[in-house]
Amino acid sequence: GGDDGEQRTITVLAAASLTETFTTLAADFEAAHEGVRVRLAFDSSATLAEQAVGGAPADVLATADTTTMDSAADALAADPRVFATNTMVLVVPADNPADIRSFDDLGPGVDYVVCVDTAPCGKVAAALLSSADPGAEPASLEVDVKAVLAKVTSGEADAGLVYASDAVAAGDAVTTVEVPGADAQVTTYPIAPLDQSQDAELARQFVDLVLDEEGQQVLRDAGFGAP
Amino acid sequence: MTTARTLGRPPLVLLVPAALAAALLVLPLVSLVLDTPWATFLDRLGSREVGEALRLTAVASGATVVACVLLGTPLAWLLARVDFRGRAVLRAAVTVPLVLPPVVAGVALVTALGRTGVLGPLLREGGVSLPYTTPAVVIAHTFVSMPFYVLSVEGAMRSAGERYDVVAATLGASRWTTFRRVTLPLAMPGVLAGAVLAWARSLGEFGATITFAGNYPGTTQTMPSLIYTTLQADPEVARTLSMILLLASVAILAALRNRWLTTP
Amino acid sequence: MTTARTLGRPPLVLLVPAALAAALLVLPLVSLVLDTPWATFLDRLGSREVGEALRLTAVASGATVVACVLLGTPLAWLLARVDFRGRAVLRAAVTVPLVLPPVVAGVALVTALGRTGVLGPLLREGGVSLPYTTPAVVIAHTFVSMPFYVLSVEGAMRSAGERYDVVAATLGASRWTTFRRVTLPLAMPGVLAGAVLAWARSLGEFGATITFAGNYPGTTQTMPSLIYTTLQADPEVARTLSMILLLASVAILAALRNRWLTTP
Amino acid sequence: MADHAVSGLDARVYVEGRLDAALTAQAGQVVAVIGPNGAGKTTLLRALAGLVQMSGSVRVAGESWTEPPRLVRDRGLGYVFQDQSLFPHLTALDNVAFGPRARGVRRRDAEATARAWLDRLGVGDLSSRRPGELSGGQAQRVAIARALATRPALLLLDEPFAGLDVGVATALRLELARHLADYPGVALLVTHDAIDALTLADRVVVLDRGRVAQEGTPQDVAARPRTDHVARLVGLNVLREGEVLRSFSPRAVTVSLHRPEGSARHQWHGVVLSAAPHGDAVRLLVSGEHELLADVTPAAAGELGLAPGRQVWLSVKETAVQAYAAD
Amino acid sequence: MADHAVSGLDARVYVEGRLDAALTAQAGQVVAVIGPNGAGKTTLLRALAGLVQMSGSVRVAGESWTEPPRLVRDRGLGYVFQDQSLFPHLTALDNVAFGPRARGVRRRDAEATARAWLDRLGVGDLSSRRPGELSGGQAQRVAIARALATRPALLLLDEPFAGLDVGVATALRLELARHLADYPGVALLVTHDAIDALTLADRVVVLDRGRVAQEGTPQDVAARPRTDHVARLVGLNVLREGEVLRSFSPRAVTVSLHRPEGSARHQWHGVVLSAAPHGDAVRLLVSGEHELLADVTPAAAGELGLAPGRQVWLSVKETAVQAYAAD
Ligand SMILES: Nc1ncnc2c1ncn2[C@@H]1O[C@H](COP(=O)(O)OP(=O)(O)OP(=O)(O)O)[C@@H](O)[C@H]1O
Ligand SMILES: Nc1ncnc2c1ncn2[C@@H]1O[C@H](COP(=O)(O)OP(=O)(O)OP(=O)(O)O)[C@@H](O)[C@H]1O
Ligand SMILES: [Mg+2]
Ligand SMILES: [Mg+2]
Repeated sequence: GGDDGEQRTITVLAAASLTETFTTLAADFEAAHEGVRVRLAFDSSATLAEQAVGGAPADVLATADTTTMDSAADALAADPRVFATNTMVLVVPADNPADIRSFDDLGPGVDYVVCVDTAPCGKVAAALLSSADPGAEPASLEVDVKAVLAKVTSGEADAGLVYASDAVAAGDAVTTVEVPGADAQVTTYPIAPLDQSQDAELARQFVDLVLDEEGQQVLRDAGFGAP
Repeated sequence: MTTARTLGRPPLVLLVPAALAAALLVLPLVSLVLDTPWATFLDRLGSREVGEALRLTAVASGATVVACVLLGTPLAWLLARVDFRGRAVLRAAVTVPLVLPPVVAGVALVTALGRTGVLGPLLREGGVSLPYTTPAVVIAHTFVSMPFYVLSVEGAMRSAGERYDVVAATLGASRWTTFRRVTLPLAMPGVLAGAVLAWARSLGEFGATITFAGNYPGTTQTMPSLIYTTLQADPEVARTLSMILLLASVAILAALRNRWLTTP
Repeated sequence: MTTARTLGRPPLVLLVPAALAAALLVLPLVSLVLDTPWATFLDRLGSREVGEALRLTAVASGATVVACVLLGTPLAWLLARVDFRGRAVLRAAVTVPLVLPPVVAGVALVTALGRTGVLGPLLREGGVSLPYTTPAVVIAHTFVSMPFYVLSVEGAMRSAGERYDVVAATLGASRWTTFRRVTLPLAMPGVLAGAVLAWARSLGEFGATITFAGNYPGTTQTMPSLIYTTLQADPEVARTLSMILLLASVAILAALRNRWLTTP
Repeated sequence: MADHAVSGLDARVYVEGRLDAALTAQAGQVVAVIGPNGAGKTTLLRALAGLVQMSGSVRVAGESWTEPPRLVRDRGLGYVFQDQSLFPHLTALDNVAFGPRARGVRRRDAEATARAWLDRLGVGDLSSRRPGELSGGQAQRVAIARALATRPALLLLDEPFAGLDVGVATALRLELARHLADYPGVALLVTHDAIDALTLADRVVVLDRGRVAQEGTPQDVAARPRTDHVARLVGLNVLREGEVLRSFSPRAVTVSLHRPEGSARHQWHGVVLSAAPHGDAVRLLVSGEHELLADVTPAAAGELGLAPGRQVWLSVKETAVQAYAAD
Repeated sequence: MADHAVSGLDARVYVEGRLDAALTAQAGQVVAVIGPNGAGKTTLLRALAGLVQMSGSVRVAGESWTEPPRLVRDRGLGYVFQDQSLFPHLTALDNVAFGPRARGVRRRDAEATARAWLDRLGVGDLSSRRPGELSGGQAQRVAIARALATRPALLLLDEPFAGLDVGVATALRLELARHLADYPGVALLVTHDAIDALTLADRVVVLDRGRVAQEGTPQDVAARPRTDHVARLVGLNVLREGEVLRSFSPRAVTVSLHRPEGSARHQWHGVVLSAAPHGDAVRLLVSGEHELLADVTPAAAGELGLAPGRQVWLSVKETAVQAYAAD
């Protein structure tokens, strides 16, 4: 930790889907701790986990699935704790060119996109698609869920499978359609302080902020489910 | 013609930085090779996913080089030889895609040629839908690779100079004949270097491709896209895949450079 | 020297493909410009995050160009002028980073220079930790940009030929003097083109950087990294940021090309 | 002037700072262009070919090449460049065949034409060599073949015999003379050699500092040179006295070690700069008030010790001196 | 041979398919190298300079340049290239100053030297021009200045007077003669001009098809030429009869329209190829069994109608013919 009066900084590595919520939380944290700056680095969970193991100068790691968090186990200062969950929904552009009202409307002639199955969101999507087969292959396997959302909001795709939180973040740009069986495929978001932290106390405080009521409210507002 | 011996040995002041540069470029490659799980190499190579991605990569990069040569050579000639208003602007515009991060290049392509893009309605009326197709991959690759080609060829045409073009004109040659028989042959080293640059850039491209054309095995998933997506799940496998791409391209490069690019 | 008029008008067979090429390159840029939310442009430009990223981008790309020129020029000379065993291999090796998808390039750098990499222990003993620092950004940029520079300069040195090197030797010049006063000035168009290529490649780079150096505001987050990150959260903002990067680079390019690259 | 030039060349060429010359020639004429280095000879040729920014007018065979500007490729030129400018990437054969092929002749025919021209110039056996593999004189011959192979309407020869060995140069002069004799167009021949000007040309144009200093038949120019350069070229001594020029042959000059008696007007004191064989005589270059040439017999040269550095007196009889207006 | 060459040049040069020649010269000597186009003159110079792959040996001033190979830059050369090869990116001044500066002379001094040389060659006012902005002859003068400015140990001049106007060429011959007179090294001068060989050289080497065809003093070579090329160069008629060569001056030839009486041995029938003024005479080139030169007075030329195409008989008196072994 830094001396009094000096600027203290903690760095938080967070999954890309946490961009809005963690930006808000970081601002809250800075407001509550004078002289503290929170640096946020967003990327895919796998990349962040690898950076954490590689010794990246960071204090907290928050990923979008438990598998990647487990892969960073060596770098963790404490056991990871789940702070949010997410489920998949189908989104269509606001003008809904393919006229999709339910999941069953997916089919031949509809360009829909999902995550590639090497990405965490892709595993969930693959499971959903195998249980509720729409009868047509996706047009593209996007690298992450934000790419899926971008394809839908830009009108390049007729529909896409994204997290509920992403649908909320997109606001009026998309219309949400329920996916049958989504409740059975819940994604969990774990968070943990890192070994290499230079300011373990602050790191712990940030984790606490995410887990306590204030943090949970922000996450709920963004469409995440409770742990 | 001249024996190196009689011109003297290369001086240290050049050798030392050259060695440093070579080390910087070669060392990461060597450690990548050392780090590759070679045991699984052949398995991966034989997998259908990899086969499809390799095929698509070859097709896309080949088509890109062809497109660059056919379209980029005349553009380079125009920039090097013809004096017209707006030449400076066009020249800067040609260089810009170099500067765009690939993903942004993809976004730019989407806004221009995507379904809701500027030309989207026009294309739709013509019954053409580009996104999620192999032609879209080639367009994305050409967009990011062409500037390298054009810059290289324009430079070569400039340094070859107009001197022999003028001689050809005195012999009655039209500009097209002059281009074919004089300008182009004299700029050949630059054309070849440019083709290699464009080809290499195309081989490594995925950012613009994924954004504009998508990522689906067999139609739009090239090796780099496959590697990128695999990297998220299994870095080991991704390394093996990288090694496959790398070896394939080194083999081709070595063959090319020794055959065509060595003649002075 | 020669008026274009007396050589004749450019033929259609060249003008048409050139126009096509120009359209392919320019159209996406124009639609990107049209699609930019200009209202928020100035706000973004003034934000601290953007300021830091712009500064870092300028520093990194500037340092990269310097590194390419200092290290890459001797390497290009070696490849163009000196006959040594392994030249073909070295030449292929220099071209390989061109082919690597940027992320894989980052992985290669990690395996070589990372904490657990091949040179990691050596660097640690020297008290140096590269990853996640600004020097790491420069190294990543240099790694991906240098091949463009070397290829371009080597090509120029080859096409300038050894003729005047030989003349310099008859006048008593050492190889170093010859390099400085003859070889380099005659290859200058290629050196400038190479520097522009390297600079542009560095400006757009983020794949290798993020993997090797991370993506931290102020130390390793360049404009492309910021754009990439923002794209995940807010594509509109990302477009504005792209436009900032684009305009900055176009301004610099236009200034450079008109000052130095136009002289034939 | 404009009248008789309708079927030939009528040019008024102005190139900023380098040339300001008018030139007319009738069809079938060979015009020798002579003058010192930097006089503007090459500039004149390049301007006529359309390779240099010029103002003024050029009319060839009654048609204007300047209003509107005619494309270089449509001018029907044959140009032997001073530096040859052979295409470095083409063989000798392809260099020569380039012109015919560019004008639409089929490959096979163009190559036959090229081969014939290379043979005629004695370099047929080198037809598959690139310019880099030719000697200087061989390259010069290929350049001449290339210019002639297109049957041009205006032939521009910039020192075509430079670097050729004496045998080839003689043969080529003959060849060219034969070719030019029934050549319907205008030929311009830049040369530093009096023989070329005297044997090949119908007219001689003398350029000096970018202007036409003299113009006329070869005999006229040789007999009454107006510039030092021409006097040197044809081996005469020329002295300018106000508006009058006086010329006399080196053979008419008497050399003695002491001041000769007689009229003071035609005697000069000087020092021998050089002595070289010239035909059967020894030619002295003597520098004093003027630089003068004097021919003496080898016997006299030995007797008087006429080596460089020697002080001598020169004199010439009035009857041997030709006087004409300088205008 | 090796002995007397210790302080000069002793070379045995073999270049695959192009040259096989031995050459010796003493320090201070000027050697003229003559021969037809493609004979190997340039190749010889390039081999001595170390610019062409050769085998054999080169010793200069007692030191071997071939065992071990000496670097080009350490050979102390002054080379005027046949194509000038001026650095295109440097001004005339910088071109000439390049040599001194490369040898460690300070910039200011090197430039002063360069300026002096440019002035001496009459192109001082062009010192800030690039080669592309010079006329052919001006560039040639800069190239000569560049070669001389380094005070070389071996001077290689490849047709240094080609393309120079007659005034400059004369002045330059004088300048060079003066310079070479107290020049301690060996100078090789390639030329197609008899005057250069005769006035500047101490020895003449005649190359033909890559071999030394003749060697000797200029006077000797001029008087007893062994090749057609040299005969042409010095303006003699040479006939080979088995092992014996016979030479005679064109002035000794009598021209008539009908078969002259007398010995059949020295009379030939032929047709006039060309007639050109030569000094006070008219020189005819007559082609028959041999190609022969004949000088006639202008009066006789007019009287006999000696224009090209005319059939004539040539004869020469035995007393005017010099016979020598062809060996
Ligand atoms: N590109 C140029 N820019 C400026 N001046 C030039 C250029 N080219 C030639 N000159 C000058 O123009 C003048 C005429 O040049 P030109 O080449 O016509 O001479 P020339 O009569 O052909 O001489 P030479 O007998 O040496 O070939 C010279 O003084 C020369 O220095
Ligand atoms: N690079 C080369 N490759 C093969 N042959 C060559 C090459 N350069 C020259 N030659 C040949 O070698 C022979 C000798 O050439 P060189 O240049 O020495 O002649 P030269 O005596 O200088 O003639 P010139 O008077 O025409 O300059 C010529 O027949 C020429 O064609
Ligand atoms: Mg000239
Ligand atoms: Mg030669």
